[in-house]
Amino acid sequence: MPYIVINPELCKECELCIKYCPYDCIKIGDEINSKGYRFAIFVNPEKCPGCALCAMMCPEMAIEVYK
Amino acid sequence: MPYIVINPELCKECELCIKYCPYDCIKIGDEINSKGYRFAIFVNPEKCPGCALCAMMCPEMAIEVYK
Amino acid sequence: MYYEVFIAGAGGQGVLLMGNIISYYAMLNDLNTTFMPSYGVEMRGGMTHCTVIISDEEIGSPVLQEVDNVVIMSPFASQFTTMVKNGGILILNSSLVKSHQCEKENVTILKQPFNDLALKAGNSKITNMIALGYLWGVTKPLPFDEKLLQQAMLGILGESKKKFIPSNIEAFIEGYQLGEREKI
Amino acid sequence: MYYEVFIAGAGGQGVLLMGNIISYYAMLNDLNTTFMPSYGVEMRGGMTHCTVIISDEEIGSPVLQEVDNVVIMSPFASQFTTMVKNGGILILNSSLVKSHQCEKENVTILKQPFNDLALKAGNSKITNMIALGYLWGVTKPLPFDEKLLQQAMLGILGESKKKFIPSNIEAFIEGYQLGEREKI
Amino acid sequence: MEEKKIFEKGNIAIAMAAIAAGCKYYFGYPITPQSDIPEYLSRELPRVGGVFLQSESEVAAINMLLGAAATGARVMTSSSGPGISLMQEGISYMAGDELPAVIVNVSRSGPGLGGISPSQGDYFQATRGGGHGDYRTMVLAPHSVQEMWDFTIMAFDLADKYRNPVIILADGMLGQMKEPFVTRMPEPIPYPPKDSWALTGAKGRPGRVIKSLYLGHLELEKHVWKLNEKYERMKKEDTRWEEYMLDDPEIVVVAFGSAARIAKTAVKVARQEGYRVGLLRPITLFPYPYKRIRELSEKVEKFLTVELNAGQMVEDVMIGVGARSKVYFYGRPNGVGSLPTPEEIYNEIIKTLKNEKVPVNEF
Amino acid sequence: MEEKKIFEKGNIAIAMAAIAAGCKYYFGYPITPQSDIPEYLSRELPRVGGVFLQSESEVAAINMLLGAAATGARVMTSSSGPGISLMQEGISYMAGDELPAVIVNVSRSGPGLGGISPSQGDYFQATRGGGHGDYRTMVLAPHSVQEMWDFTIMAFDLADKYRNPVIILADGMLGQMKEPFVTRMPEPIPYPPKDSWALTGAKGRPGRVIKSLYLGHLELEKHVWKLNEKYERMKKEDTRWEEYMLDDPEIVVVAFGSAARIAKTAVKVARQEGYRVGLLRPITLFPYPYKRIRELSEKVEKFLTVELNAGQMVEDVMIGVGARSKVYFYGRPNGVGSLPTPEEIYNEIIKTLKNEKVPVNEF
Amino acid sequence: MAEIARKVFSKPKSMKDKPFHFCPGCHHGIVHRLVGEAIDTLGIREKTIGVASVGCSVFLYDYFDVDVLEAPHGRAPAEATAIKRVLPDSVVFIYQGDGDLAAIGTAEIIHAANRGENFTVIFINNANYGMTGGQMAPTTLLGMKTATSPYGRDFRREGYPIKMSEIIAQLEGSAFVARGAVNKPANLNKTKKYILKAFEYQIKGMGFSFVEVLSACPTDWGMTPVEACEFIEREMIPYYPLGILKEKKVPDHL
Amino acid sequence: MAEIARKVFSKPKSMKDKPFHFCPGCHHGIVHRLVGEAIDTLGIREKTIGVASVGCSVFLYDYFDVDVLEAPHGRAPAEATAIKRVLPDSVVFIYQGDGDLAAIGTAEIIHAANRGENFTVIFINNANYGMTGGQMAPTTLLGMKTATSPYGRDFRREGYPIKMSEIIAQLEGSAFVARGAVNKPANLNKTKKYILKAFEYQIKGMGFSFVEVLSACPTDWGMTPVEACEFIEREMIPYYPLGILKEKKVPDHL
Ligand SMILES: Cc1ncc(C[n+]2csc(CCOP(=O)(O)OP(=O)(O)O)c2C)c(N)n1
Ligand SMILES: Cc1ncc(C[n+]2csc(CCOP(=O)(O)OP(=O)(O)O)c2C)c(N)n1
Ligand code: SF4
Ligand code: SF4
Ligand code: SF4
Ligand code: SF4
Ligand code: SF4
Ligand code: SF4
Ligand SMILES: [Mg+2]
Ligand SMILES: [Mg+2]
Repeated sequence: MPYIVINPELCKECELCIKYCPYDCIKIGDEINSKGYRFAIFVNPEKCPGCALCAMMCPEMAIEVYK
Repeated sequence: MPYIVINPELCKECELCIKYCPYDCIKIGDEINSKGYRFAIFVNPEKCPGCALCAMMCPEMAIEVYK
Repeated sequence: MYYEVFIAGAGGQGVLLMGNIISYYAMLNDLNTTFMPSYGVEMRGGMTHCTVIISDEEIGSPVLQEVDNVVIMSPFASQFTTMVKNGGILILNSSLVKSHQCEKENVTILKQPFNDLALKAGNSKITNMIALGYLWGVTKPLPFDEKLLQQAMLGILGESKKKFIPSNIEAFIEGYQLGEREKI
Repeated sequence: MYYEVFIAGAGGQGVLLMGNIISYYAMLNDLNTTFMPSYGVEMRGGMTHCTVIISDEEIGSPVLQEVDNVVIMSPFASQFTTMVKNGGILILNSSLVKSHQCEKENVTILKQPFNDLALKAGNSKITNMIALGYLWGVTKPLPFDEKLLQQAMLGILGESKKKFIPSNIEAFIEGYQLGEREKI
Repeated sequence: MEEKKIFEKGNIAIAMAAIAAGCKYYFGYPITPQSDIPEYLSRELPRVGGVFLQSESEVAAINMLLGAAATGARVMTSSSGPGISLMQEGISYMAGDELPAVIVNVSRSGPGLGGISPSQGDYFQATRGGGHGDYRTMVLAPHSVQEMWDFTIMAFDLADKYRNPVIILADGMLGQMKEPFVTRMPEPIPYPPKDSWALTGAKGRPGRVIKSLYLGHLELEKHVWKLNEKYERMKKEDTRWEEYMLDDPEIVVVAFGSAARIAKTAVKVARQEGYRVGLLRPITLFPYPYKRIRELSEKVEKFLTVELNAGQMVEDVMIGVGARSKVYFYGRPNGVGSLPTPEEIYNEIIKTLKNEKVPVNEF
Repeated sequence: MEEKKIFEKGNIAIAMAAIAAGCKYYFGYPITPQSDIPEYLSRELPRVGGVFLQSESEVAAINMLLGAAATGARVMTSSSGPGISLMQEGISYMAGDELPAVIVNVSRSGPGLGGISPSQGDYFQATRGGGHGDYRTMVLAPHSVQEMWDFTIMAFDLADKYRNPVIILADGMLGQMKEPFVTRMPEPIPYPPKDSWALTGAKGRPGRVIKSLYLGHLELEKHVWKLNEKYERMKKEDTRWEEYMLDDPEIVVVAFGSAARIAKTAVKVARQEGYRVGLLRPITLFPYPYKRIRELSEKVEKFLTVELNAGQMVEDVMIGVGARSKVYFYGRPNGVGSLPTPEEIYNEIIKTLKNEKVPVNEF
Repeated sequence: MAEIARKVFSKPKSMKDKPFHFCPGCHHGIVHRLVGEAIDTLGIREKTIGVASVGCSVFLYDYFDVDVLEAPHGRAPAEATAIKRVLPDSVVFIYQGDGDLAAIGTAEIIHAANRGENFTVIFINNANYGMTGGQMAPTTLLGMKTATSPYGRDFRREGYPIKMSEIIAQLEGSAFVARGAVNKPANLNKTKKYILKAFEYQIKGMGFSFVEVLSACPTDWGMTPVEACEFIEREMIPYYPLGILKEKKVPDHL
Repeated sequence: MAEIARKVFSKPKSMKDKPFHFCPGCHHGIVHRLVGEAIDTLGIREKTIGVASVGCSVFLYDYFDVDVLEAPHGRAPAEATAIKRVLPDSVVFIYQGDGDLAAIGTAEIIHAANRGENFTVIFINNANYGMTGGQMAPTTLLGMKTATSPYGRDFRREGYPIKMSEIIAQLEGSAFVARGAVNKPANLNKTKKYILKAFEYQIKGMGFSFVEVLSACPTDWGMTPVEACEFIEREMIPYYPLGILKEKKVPDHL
C-alpha cells in the first residue's frame, strides 16, 4: 500500500502539502519539533494513492513517498 | 546672391561639405591652417542657392550660410 | 544602580519587545539604558535575543559576555544558558524548554510554563508579557509603576497598537505576582 | 656616452617612429636607452612628441624638462621650442613651421624644409626619415652604420613593412648628408 | 525643532537627524545592518516633500548622490562593507569635484561577504580613501546613539564647510542598538553659500561645470594641492577627540567608536582598581589627532590600541607616537561572537602594564 | 623560453610576461594608459589557446578574474584609477576567498576622472586595501620596463604562494615608455599545488566551496586571523627593496616606482658632488620594508620621501622611522607637466640638507 | 507475496542532507530540489559547478554536493562566464534572486546573455529582497507595499516591474528562456521541465539558458505560505506570464 | 535696392565659440550642434543641465553654454536621475557613447528608463570606444576589426552587437525612443527632429526620451570621413534600422 513518511524535524508547518494533497491525507499534528514547529502528519493512509503531490510541493524535502 | 563663408581655422579637411554639396561649390584649397589642415574653400559661388547642406553636414560648424 | 538581562527565544515570540519595554521604562526613570538586539544572520526564522542594561552611570558595552539575569523562551535558544553568570538567575519557559544544561555555579534556575499560562488565560499572544512580568517580579530592575509601564508600552508599540496595552499589562501583572512569590 | 633628443609634431607625421628608431639603434649598440612618448590626452589629432635618451649608464628619468636637441616638425608643436637647453640645438621643419620663438640662450637654430625635400624626392611619406637623418648628421648620437640602421628599422616596422625600409634608408641618408654639411 | 528624548536604534537616529539637518534627498541600496535607514526615509522623506529613491545598486546610489549634490542640495546615502567598496569610484569623483554629501557606513565584517556583525575593518578604506587618486574624506566615528544623531547633523555642516564628502563610520552595534537620545541641534558650523557653484540652470549667467578632469599643463597638480590645502584646514580647524580619565596616565588606551565605548568600561574599572589608565577616543578619524597623541607620547610610556579589526588605526597611533613610546595592540577582527567584553580589554590593559605584551612599533 | 632582448613599452612587457608565466586568461576593460595590455592579449592569447575577454565593465572584469581564479587557472586583469576603484569589492572578496590572481594598475592621476599622466596617487588604495574589511594584497612596484616583465612573472608565483591577489602598481610613465628588456625567467618562487582547493567539478570527491561568508560563532574572526598570519608570513619572507648608494648616508631618499627612477639620477648627481645621499627603493609596498627603515633611522638623521602624489607612502616612512629621525616630503601630485625632474629632486635633497625644509613628522 | 514498497520520491542524490534554512513555505527550497533533480537526471554531479549569489539562496553550497563558488551580490554571471571559459566541459549554473539579477546585477546578466555564454541561470523572482528584510525589488508589483515602498510601488516614483525574461529573450545571444512557477503542482511540473531543458541546452552547447521562477516569500510578503501561492496565481502570473519565451533550434556556432 | 544677405545658418546660440577637439569628420560635432539647435529652438538654455559622460564627448562643457556635470564613465543616467528629481523644472539631458551607455553603464540606463525618469538621452553609437583608441564596444558589428577584436568580432567569442534602442523601447518606462543617423542630410534632418521631439517629451513631462545616433568614428575605423558615412549607410543601418521605435501618446501620470 502506498504511503508517505514525513520527517518531523524537517517540517516547518507550511501546510503546502496539506493544501495540495488531493485526498486530505495530511494534517498538522499537535506535537512540536525542536525548532518549535507543529509538524505535519500523515492521516488517512488508506486514501493515499502515492501521487507524491505533497512531496513535490514540500519546500523542505521532508516527505518521502513509497509505493 | 546666396553665399557661404568657411572659417579656415575651424575646418579640418573632412570633405563632408564637398561630398554633400549638390552643386560642387566647395573644394579643398591649397593653403594650410594653423592646425595643418588644407581647409575647404568656396568655389563656383554663382551656382550656390544657399541650400545649407554643406553647413548642416559640417562637423566643425565651420560654415555659415547667407541668403 | 545597575541591572542587566539577556533574553533569547525564537523569532515571533516577542523577545525583543520584552527587552524594549524594560529599556524604555528605564529611560522614563531618567536612567541610562541600552538595548542590543541580535541581528546575527541575514535570514528569518532563527533565534533572536537581546541584551538590556540599565545604569545610573554611562554604559560601556551594550553587549556582554555573561549576564546576571537570563531568560530562555524556546528550546532552540537553550544554548544561551551559558550566558548566565555564576550566581545569576536563569529563567526557562518550561512550556517549550524541556531540557537544558547549565555549567555555571550557583545559578538559580526558575522554570515557568509561560505558553501554558498564556493559553490558560486564553491569549497565546501574551506569553512574552507574562514572562516579562515574571522576570520583573523575580529580579526587580526598577520599582513597578503601572502608569510608567503603560507609557513604556505605548512608547514601544505606538498608537496603532495601543488597544493591546491593557491585556498586556494584565498579563504582566500576572507574571509579576508569580515572580514576586518566587523565593530565591 | 650620453645623448638626448626631443621630437614634436602633429599626429601622423611619424614623430614617434623617428624616436623609436634612434632608441632601437642604441639598443643594438648595447647601450641603455629610453623612449618616452607623449600620451597626454585621450583623443586624436593633436600633438605628439617623444623624448629619447641614450646612455652607457643607468638612465633615471625618461622625461626631461630641457633637452640638448629638439626637433619641431609642425607649427602646432612650436610651443615646444622651450624644451631646448641653453646652448642646445633646435631643428625646425621650415616647410610648415614658418615662425617660432625661442627664449633660450645660445641655441643653434637650424631650419630645413623637410616636407618640401620629401615632395621633391617624390614621396611625402619619407619626410620624417629625412628629418631623422638630418638630426643624426647634425647631432651624431652614434656612429652611422647602414646595416644597424636597417636592423633598427626592421625591429620597429616589423616584417610586414619591410618593403619600405630601402626608401627610408635612402631618405635618411639624404638627410644625414645634409646634416653633416651643417656647420655649427 | 523641539528637543525630545527618544528611544531608538542608532540607524534611526541617523535617519531622523538627516531630516533635521535639512536633508531632503536620499539615494541608497539595501544592505544589512543599515537597511533601517532607507526604510525609515522611504516613509518619512515623502512627508517632508523630499525624495527617497532606492537605486539599482550602490554604484548608482553614489552617482545619484553626486548628481544631487551638484545641485547644491543636502543629500545622503548609506551602506555597509561591500556596498561602500562599490562606491569608491564615485567618492573619488565627489572629492575631485568638491561636492559635499554625507555617506554613512554602518560597517559589517569582512573581507568579502564576511558577516554582518560589528567590526572596524573599514578604517583604512574610510581614512585613506579607498578610491583612486589624491583625496581625503572627513570621517566621523560616533560611539553612542546620541552621537549617531549629533554627528549626522554636524556631518552635513562639515560637508558644506569644506565642499567635501563626509563619512560617518559606525558599525552594526551602533546601528542596531537602542538607547535614549535627545533630538538636539548641535552648535551649527558655518559654511559658505552654495550659489556660486551649484548647477541649477544657467539663468542669467554663463554655463558652469562641475568636473574632476584637468588636462591642461599643471592644472591637475594645482587642483590637487588646492584640495590638499582644504585637508590641511580640516586638520587645523576640525580635528576632534574625547579624553576620558586622562589625568597623569601611565598607559593610554586609544580606541574609537564601538571599541572605545567598550574600552571606557574597562578603563573605569581599571581606574577604580588604582591603575593610572586613560582613554583617548579619536572622533574624527580623518583628520586624526596626531598632535594630541604626540603630546601624550612625551609623558606616557605605553599606548594600547584597541580595535575591532586586525590592526588598522594602530598605524595612526604609531605615526603620532613616533618611537617615543611603546605601542601595543589588541584586536578582535569582526565576526559573530568576537565583540570584546570590557573584562577582556581590562585584562589587556593589565597585561600591557605588566609587560606581558609585545609592542608592535619595534620592527 | 628563449631569452631575447626586446625594445617595447612597459605595458607590452607586462602582457608578454603574463603569457610567459603561463597565464592563459585575461579579463579586462579598456582604460588609458594601459589599453596596450588588453590589445596585445586580444591578439596573442588566442594563439596560445587562451581566452581574452573584454568585459562589460571593471566590476565584471574583477568578478571574471575571481571566477577564473577559483578554477585554479592563472589569470590577470589590468586597469587604471577609476577602474581599479570599481574593482575594490571584488578584490576584497578575492582576498577573503583566498584566490590568487594578478591585478595590474597602470595608474593615472586623480581623484575622479583626473588625468592620464603618471602619478602615484593610488598608493593608499593599493597598500591599505581600498575595499572593505580586514585584508591585504601584496603590492609590487616596478621602476623599469625590465621590472615590468620580471615582477609580472614573480607576481603570479607570489599570488599562488600565498593564495592572495597581487597588485602590480605601475603608472603611465612605466606603461608607455619603451626600453630594452630581456625576456628572462626570474628565479621561480615555489607554491603549493592548487588541486586541494580549486573548483573543477566534484569528480570522485564531495563538493567544495569557495566563499568568504562566515556566520558561525567566531568563525570569521578565525578566518581573519588566518589571513593575517599569511600577511605576517609575507612580511617575513617576501619584503623586497633596493638600496642605492646607501653607504654611510647623511640623508636617505625614499621613493618607489617612477619617482625612484627619477630620484636615482638626482642621488647619483648629489653623490658626485660629494653629498652623502642614498636611496631606499621599496619594491614591495606591502609588505613594506619598515625594518630596514628602522635600522637606517638609527644612524641617519634625515629621510626625504619623494612621491608623485600629495603624500601617501610618507606615512609608512614615518612608521618605520618612528621619531628617531626627521622625515621630509617632496610630492608632485600628478597631472600633465608635473613629473619632477632629477634637478628638482636634487634641489630638494640640498634644501633638506641645509635645513630649509620643514619635517612632516613633528606634529 | 507482500510487495515491498519502493521509494518513489525522495531528495536528489546530488544534494546534501542539511535541512534548509529557508522560512516556512519559501519556494527557494522547491527550486533547489528541482535543480538537484535535473543534475541527478543528467548524471552531471561530477562536472557541475554552481555559482551562488547573495540573497536567501547564498548557502547553495550547504545543500548541493557539487563545487560551488560564492559570487558577490549581482555578479554571478561574470564568475560563471569565466569558469565556463576556463572549463568548457564543465556544467555551470548560477542561482540568483531578483534583487541580485534584476537590480545590482543587470549589466552582468545582460552581457552574459548577449555574449551567448553557455551556462544556465536559475532566476528566482520573489518580487522583493528576501534576505535583507523585504525591500522593494525591480520586480515588485505595482501597488505592493514593501519595507522601502511603504506606500505601495508607484510607477511615477519607482517605475515598472521589470520583465527580465522578456529582456533576455530579446537578446540575440540567449538560446533558451522560460518562465515558470512552483506555486502549484501543474506549474511546478512545467518548471521542472524548463530547468531540465535549460541544463540540456547547455550540455548540447546551445548557449545561454535562463529559467525565471516566480517564487513565494511568505515572510516578507506577510502572508501564509498558502496565501503566498495564491498571490502568485492571482497577481504575479497575470503580469509575468508563464511559458517558454524562446528556444533556439540550432546552436549559433553551427 | 540691393538685398542684404541674411545669415541662414550659423552655430546655435546656446553653444560656445570653442572649436571642437574631435577628429576630422567625427559625427560628435554634428550631434552636438543638433542638441544646441534643439535648446535654441525651445528657448531652454537657462534651465538646461547637461550631464557629460566619459568618452570623446567628455568636453561637453567646453561647447555648451549651459550648466554641465561630468559623470563617471557609464553613470550619467544616475546623475541625471538625481538632478531631475531635485530640480523637476529643469531640463536635463545626458550625452553618452556606446561604451559608456551600452557596456559599463548598462544597469544605469536600463533602470533610469524603467523608472521612466523624465530626462533626455542622446546616445552616440559609433560601434567602438573612440576615446581610448578604438576598442570593441558592445555595439561593434560582427566581423569588425577593432583594437581588442583583432580577428573581427565573432559572436561565439564576443557575442552580438547589442540593440540598445530596442531594449529601451521594450521597457514600460520609456516614452520616446528613436534611432537616427547623421551620415547624410536626409538622415540628419530626421535625427534633428527626433532630438527636438525628445526634449519636447521631457518638457511635457512625458517621461524618458532616448535618441540613438549612428555615428562615424573615422579615426578608429581607419576610414576617411566620407567612407565612414558610407559605412554607416551600408553596414550599420541594415543592422540598426532607423526610425521611431516608440512614442507614448499620454504621459503615465495622467
Ligand atoms: C554589494 C552588496 N549590496 C547589498 C548587499 C545586501 N544584500 C544581501 S542579499 C540582498 C538582496 C537579496 O534579494 P534577492 O536577490 O531578491 O534574493 P532573495 O533573498 O529575495 O532570494 C542584498 C541587497 C550585499 N550583500 N552586497
Ligand atoms: C571606470 C572607467 N573605465 C574606463 C575608462 C576609460 N574610458 C574612457 S572613455 C571610454 C570609452 C569611450 O567609448 P564610448 O563611450 O563609446 O565613447 P566614444 O569615445 O566612442 O564617443 C573608456 C573605456 C574610464 N574613464 N573610467
Ligand atoms: S502522496 Fe498524494 S495522496 Fe498521498 S499524501 Fe501525498 S499528496 Fe496526499
Ligand atoms: S509541505 Fe513539508 S514543510 Fe510544509 S507542512 Fe508539509 S511536510 Fe511540513
Ligand atoms: S549652400 Fe548648398 S550649394 Fe551652397 S555651398 Fe553649401 S551645399 Fe553647396
Ligand atoms: S565639412 Fe567643415 S570641416 Fe569638413 S571640409 Fe567642409 S568646412 Fe571643412
Ligand atoms: S525571507 Fe523570503 S525568500 Fe528568504 S527564506 Fe524567507 S521566505 Fe524565503
Ligand atoms: S576618436 Fe572617433 S569618436 Fe573620438 S573624436 Fe575621433 S572620430 Fe570622433
Ligand atoms: Mg528576491
Ligand atoms: Mg563609442
